[in-house]
Amino acid sequence: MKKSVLRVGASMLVLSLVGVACGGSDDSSADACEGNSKIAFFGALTGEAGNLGINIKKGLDLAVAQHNEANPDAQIDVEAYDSQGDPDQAPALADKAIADACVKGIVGPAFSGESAAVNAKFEEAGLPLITPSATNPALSTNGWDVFHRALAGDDKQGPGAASRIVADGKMKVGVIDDNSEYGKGLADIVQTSLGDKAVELNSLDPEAADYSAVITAAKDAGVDAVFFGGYYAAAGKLAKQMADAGVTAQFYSGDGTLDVGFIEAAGPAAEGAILTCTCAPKDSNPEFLKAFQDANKGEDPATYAAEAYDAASVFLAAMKDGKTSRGDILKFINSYDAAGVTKQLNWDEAGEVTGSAVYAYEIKDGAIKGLGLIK
Amino acid sequence: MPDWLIIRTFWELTVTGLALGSIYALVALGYTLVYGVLRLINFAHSEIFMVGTFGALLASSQFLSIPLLEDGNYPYRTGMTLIIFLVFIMLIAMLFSGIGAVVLERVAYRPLRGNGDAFGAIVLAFLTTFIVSLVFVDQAKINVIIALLATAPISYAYMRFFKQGRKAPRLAFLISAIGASTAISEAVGVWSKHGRDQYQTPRLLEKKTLFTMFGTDVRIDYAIVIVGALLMMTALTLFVNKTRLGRGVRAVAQDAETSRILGVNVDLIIIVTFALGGVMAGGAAMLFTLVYDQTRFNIGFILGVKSFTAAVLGGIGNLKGALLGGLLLGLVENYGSAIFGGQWKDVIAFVVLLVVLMFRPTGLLGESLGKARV
Amino acid sequence: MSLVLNFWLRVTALFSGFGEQFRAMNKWQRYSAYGLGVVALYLLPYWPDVPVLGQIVNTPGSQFETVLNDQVVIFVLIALGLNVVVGIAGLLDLGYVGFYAVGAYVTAILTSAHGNLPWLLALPIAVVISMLFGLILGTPTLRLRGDYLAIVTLGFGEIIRLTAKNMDWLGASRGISNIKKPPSMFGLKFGVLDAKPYFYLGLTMVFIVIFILHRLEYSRVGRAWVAIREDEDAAELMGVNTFKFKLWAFTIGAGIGGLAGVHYAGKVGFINPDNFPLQLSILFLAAVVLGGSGNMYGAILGGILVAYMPERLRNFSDKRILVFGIVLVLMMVFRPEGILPKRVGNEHKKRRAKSQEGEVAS
Amino acid sequence: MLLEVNDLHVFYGRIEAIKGISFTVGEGEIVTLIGANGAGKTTTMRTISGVRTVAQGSIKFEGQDITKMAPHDRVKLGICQAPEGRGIFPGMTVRENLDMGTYVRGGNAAEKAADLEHVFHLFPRLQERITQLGGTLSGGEQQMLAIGRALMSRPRLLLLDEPSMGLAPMLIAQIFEIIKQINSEGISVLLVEQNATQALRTARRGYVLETGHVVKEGSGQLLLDDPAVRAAYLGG
Repeated sequence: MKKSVLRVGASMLVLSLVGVACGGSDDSSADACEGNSKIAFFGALTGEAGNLGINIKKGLDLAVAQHNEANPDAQIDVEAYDSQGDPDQAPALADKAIADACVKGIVGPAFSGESAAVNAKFEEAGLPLITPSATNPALSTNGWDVFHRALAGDDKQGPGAASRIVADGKMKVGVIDDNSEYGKGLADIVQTSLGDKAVELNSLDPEAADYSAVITAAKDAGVDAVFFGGYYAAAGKLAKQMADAGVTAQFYSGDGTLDVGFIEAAGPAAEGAILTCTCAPKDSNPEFLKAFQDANKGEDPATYAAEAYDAASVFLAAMKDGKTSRGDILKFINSYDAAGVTKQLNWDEAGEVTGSAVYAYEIKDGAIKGLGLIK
Repeated sequence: MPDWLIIRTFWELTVTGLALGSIYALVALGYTLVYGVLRLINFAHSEIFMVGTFGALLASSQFLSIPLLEDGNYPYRTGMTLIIFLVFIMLIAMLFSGIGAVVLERVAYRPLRGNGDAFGAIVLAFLTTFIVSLVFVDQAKINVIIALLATAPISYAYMRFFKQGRKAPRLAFLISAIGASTAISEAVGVWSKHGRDQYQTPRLLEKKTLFTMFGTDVRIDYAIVIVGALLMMTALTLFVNKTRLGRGVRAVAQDAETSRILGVNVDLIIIVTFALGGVMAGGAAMLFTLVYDQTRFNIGFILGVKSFTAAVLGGIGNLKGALLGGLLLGLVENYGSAIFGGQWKDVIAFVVLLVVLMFRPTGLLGESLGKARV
Repeated sequence: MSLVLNFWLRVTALFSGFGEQFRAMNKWQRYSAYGLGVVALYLLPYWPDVPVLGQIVNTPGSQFETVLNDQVVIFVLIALGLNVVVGIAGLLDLGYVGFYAVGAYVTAILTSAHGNLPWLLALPIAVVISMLFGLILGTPTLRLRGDYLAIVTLGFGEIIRLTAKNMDWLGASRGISNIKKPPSMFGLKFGVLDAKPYFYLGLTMVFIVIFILHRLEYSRVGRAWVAIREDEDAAELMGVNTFKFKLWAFTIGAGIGGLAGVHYAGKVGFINPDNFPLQLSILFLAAVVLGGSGNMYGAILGGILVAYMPERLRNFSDKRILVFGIVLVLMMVFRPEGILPKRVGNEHKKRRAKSQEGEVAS
Repeated sequence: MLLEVNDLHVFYGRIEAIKGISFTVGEGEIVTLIGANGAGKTTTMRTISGVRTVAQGSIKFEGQDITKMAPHDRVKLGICQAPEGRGIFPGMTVRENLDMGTYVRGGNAAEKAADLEHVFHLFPRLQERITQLGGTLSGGEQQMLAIGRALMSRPRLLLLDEPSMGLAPMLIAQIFEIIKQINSEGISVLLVEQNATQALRTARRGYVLETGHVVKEGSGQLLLDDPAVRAAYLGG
């Protein structure tokens, strides 16, 4: 009996050594990918931020399905890495994607936070990525060669939003943010762009139920417009509580609010709200709209689906061109210049897409309606 | 007089702060009652509140078929009709939360007291098989069928285990509470494809100004929340002080062993305690949806932490303390936000708690259901 | 019928039997068992390549060795530290994530945001500062009893997170990036891709912490801790300065939490306040109690389970957290003292034997 | 027999506190259990009240087996206890404490008033203190309150656990007088005492408990005269 502990320990050790031996032999042949090449989705599919990731994956799926239909003998697979948008879970998933030699490119990471946590890994591994949604301006300042953004960053969106607000003739704009990396970043840019027309109204806690303190401050300041930097759930609550409190200021917000969830949360209070996004309206490309609807039981493409479609099609173009290694694909992307469904796809050194613009949207009759480009 | 924001908007902040504080206070009562009787932080109480908000949602949208979006007309809901609607929805919310709290007690706490019964055994057996079946297949319907089939034999085994009457240490209760809290909110979250969405609750009334006080408009929903909370709290105090079961609750809180010797059915009293806390949380949930028109699977977490803070601030185990703590916390948060900005709100709340506990280590009004003569 | 119960009893018997056997072995057997175990642990990253075992341990969908370091080692370190606070000294700490954050932030500040120190130098500073935080937070709060302490520590955890989130000097919600990595040593290169060196480093930290805690637990301090946990008033009456020893436990626990933070910051190179949410504190506590509060090895096991299971169970995708919650309840119902409960009886026996020896000697 | 305890075994965790004791209490009797600390007296009392579970053996009340009956049902049958340490609810007034005695029985206001009158007749001091909180009473007053509270339930069998503990000698005599008076009203009493002399003088019969066993039994006078009992419990 006594010895059984020893025996267990010894057998564990032997097994591990076997592992080392096997592992060694595995490593030498790890470069080659057996089976189909893969394009990976990286972002949240479940958890609280799941909705956004599902939109993106649908765009990716559509692009790959079209490719596979057109090229029966060069099938591509989609691999999904569900990080739940959590920077703590992301590294292990990123390493997994890197270790899978079949993964040739990443559509994602979807959020700025997880991007900051894992992009350095992709850079080191030379695994090219195109994010359809992470808009934090700082991401492109790290000198990552693999990094590409399929839409403009918040540093473009902020001034765009500000010029729309000014064009609407607003003189006193309350700027509120949700104190998140994205929300505060965007709100700060908008505030700077607005100059002395802006009134800083501090942050709110998006998780809290009651925003009355910040609304009281907005009321007190007598603003004629409010810009909110943050996500749709909080934006909906804010718009509704403002309306209930009798604040009539025009509501503005950014791409984080561009979701039907905003309309659901705010109800009638959402009417007339103006939102900005560097993403293109769903009807900017009728062909894509129709293909997407056909593939998704008539459902309209939601935010970032078109960008994800574009990102995927760049990878697919590279593969169609006969590029198989990650390095070749990266080179291909860096010199890519062609029209996508949302914009001209061509990247500068930092990975920012050159042909980009800021679009305005309005909530009208309970739906999101594109207003076109902001000049 | 200096022209600070806090001074200009003092009364407005007071009204909104009191409304939120009333909800904190009602939820805090649940923490306080359970703590008073079992010396247990019922961490899952926040989810009982959440269940209540969904009860209110069901009652208004399904049972009463009130449409979600209204264009500002509330024709059939004035006067008496409105009151009946409100009371009905509140009763349903209370029912949801009350039942939720009692089930929670019997499944997650009673077995730990060495007192598990068949009900707990069956639910736990169902959950066990459900989890195990997930390893093999992940399709809700099939999982449930497997779980139902295997429940009987396993609950029999669990009953045999319960017969040993093993009592768990205090920390185990807290972890069980944390587990139950996670499980309840996640169960709602994975319930359907849209489980994690933010749900809107129908608007029951037009949020117009009821009266003006100190130059501040007091909205009708805020007034209902504050008055409703005070009424519920009065009813609870009367129940605890004037009824036989209420006396039982106080007796068990002060000395459980002697209470048993005198013939108090302690298990029943514990159920009553959880039910009372649940009913208060249900009322709070309905009032919450009245003002904020929305709920979500994780709405309880932050509110629960705040309410627990309120309970401790006033003196946990003390009913009046819960009221005082709740209102105070609501006000402090609002004033603090106005002075320092909303991003510092929680910091201010916790600093106030800390300062109070430094000078009064058992909260503002001291501990215990009985000692301070609720 | 009672197949499950039977199985359960057997599984638990396996664990308890293991310990008994272990203690019954003689010295060289014990040390060789330790040695084998340690080597096997250092080889953990290679386990997925072992034929059958690999199938069982490997995490589907995420890289095993990264999980080992980023999740498991971090949780084990934290469980060890929190076990000192909760398990050994009996202080309910719901804000432990605060110390973890302090460790990570100090590292980030010193090596990236406001300094250019190497990681190795930042490590001791960060640990000491974490301990200082434990001291500063502990002094006013430890006078509070049980549940008041719980809410106050919870508040402190939140205050630390929110302060980091709202102060530009601490990177606000942007966080701090480009945190320095550990220097290359013993032929290990601490890069971006390979998680194995970090795992070896982390595992070594775990062993060092275990060694230190072992020394402490069987010292005068350790005896005082147990006395406080069992009956604080009685300990006070026996002349134990309970406050001092509680503060010690709090401080040491804080230091270990800080160490975990240092390791985390050095590994990921980027932190922001959202890495340190309140929920994490609750998860930490769950790990300690699940494994067996008061028993160092129980806490380790709890840390491993809580960190590893969600990754292992990736198949359930969205239902992971639900399952985790239910498992916590089930565990507490059927094994309330944790998987590896503290061995009160044996400890007492051992101590009594020791004290009698002492008497004979004097 | 009113109460029959037969071969009772009770465990505290793994420790067997009661190792097979048997005794009876007849209708209208005062019976006492005496013994040193740790002999198992209080455990026996709590087991009869139903707050400790029986491992083996049986308890019968008026011929009915109550071994597994819930505590509140036993109170309903007429078994009520004034527990060791008095068990006064510190945050309730004297009046509320007394009301707790009627918790199970219920009863209308008139009945309660009559019972209250009766208790105040036995313990006039309690009437003076009626609005005072239980926690503020003196030890003697608390003991009176505990006995009064038990009487409020209209018991058939009154269990008194160490009524004399911590009281001044004069008060002790008074308490025992009242016990006799209660008994004369037809209520049987099971009395557990460390103060063996007084207990045996008051009781008709007695049992001597030692580490969970009954080692001697007999009439009160017989045990008082027993040299071994004298040596062990009566101070010579």
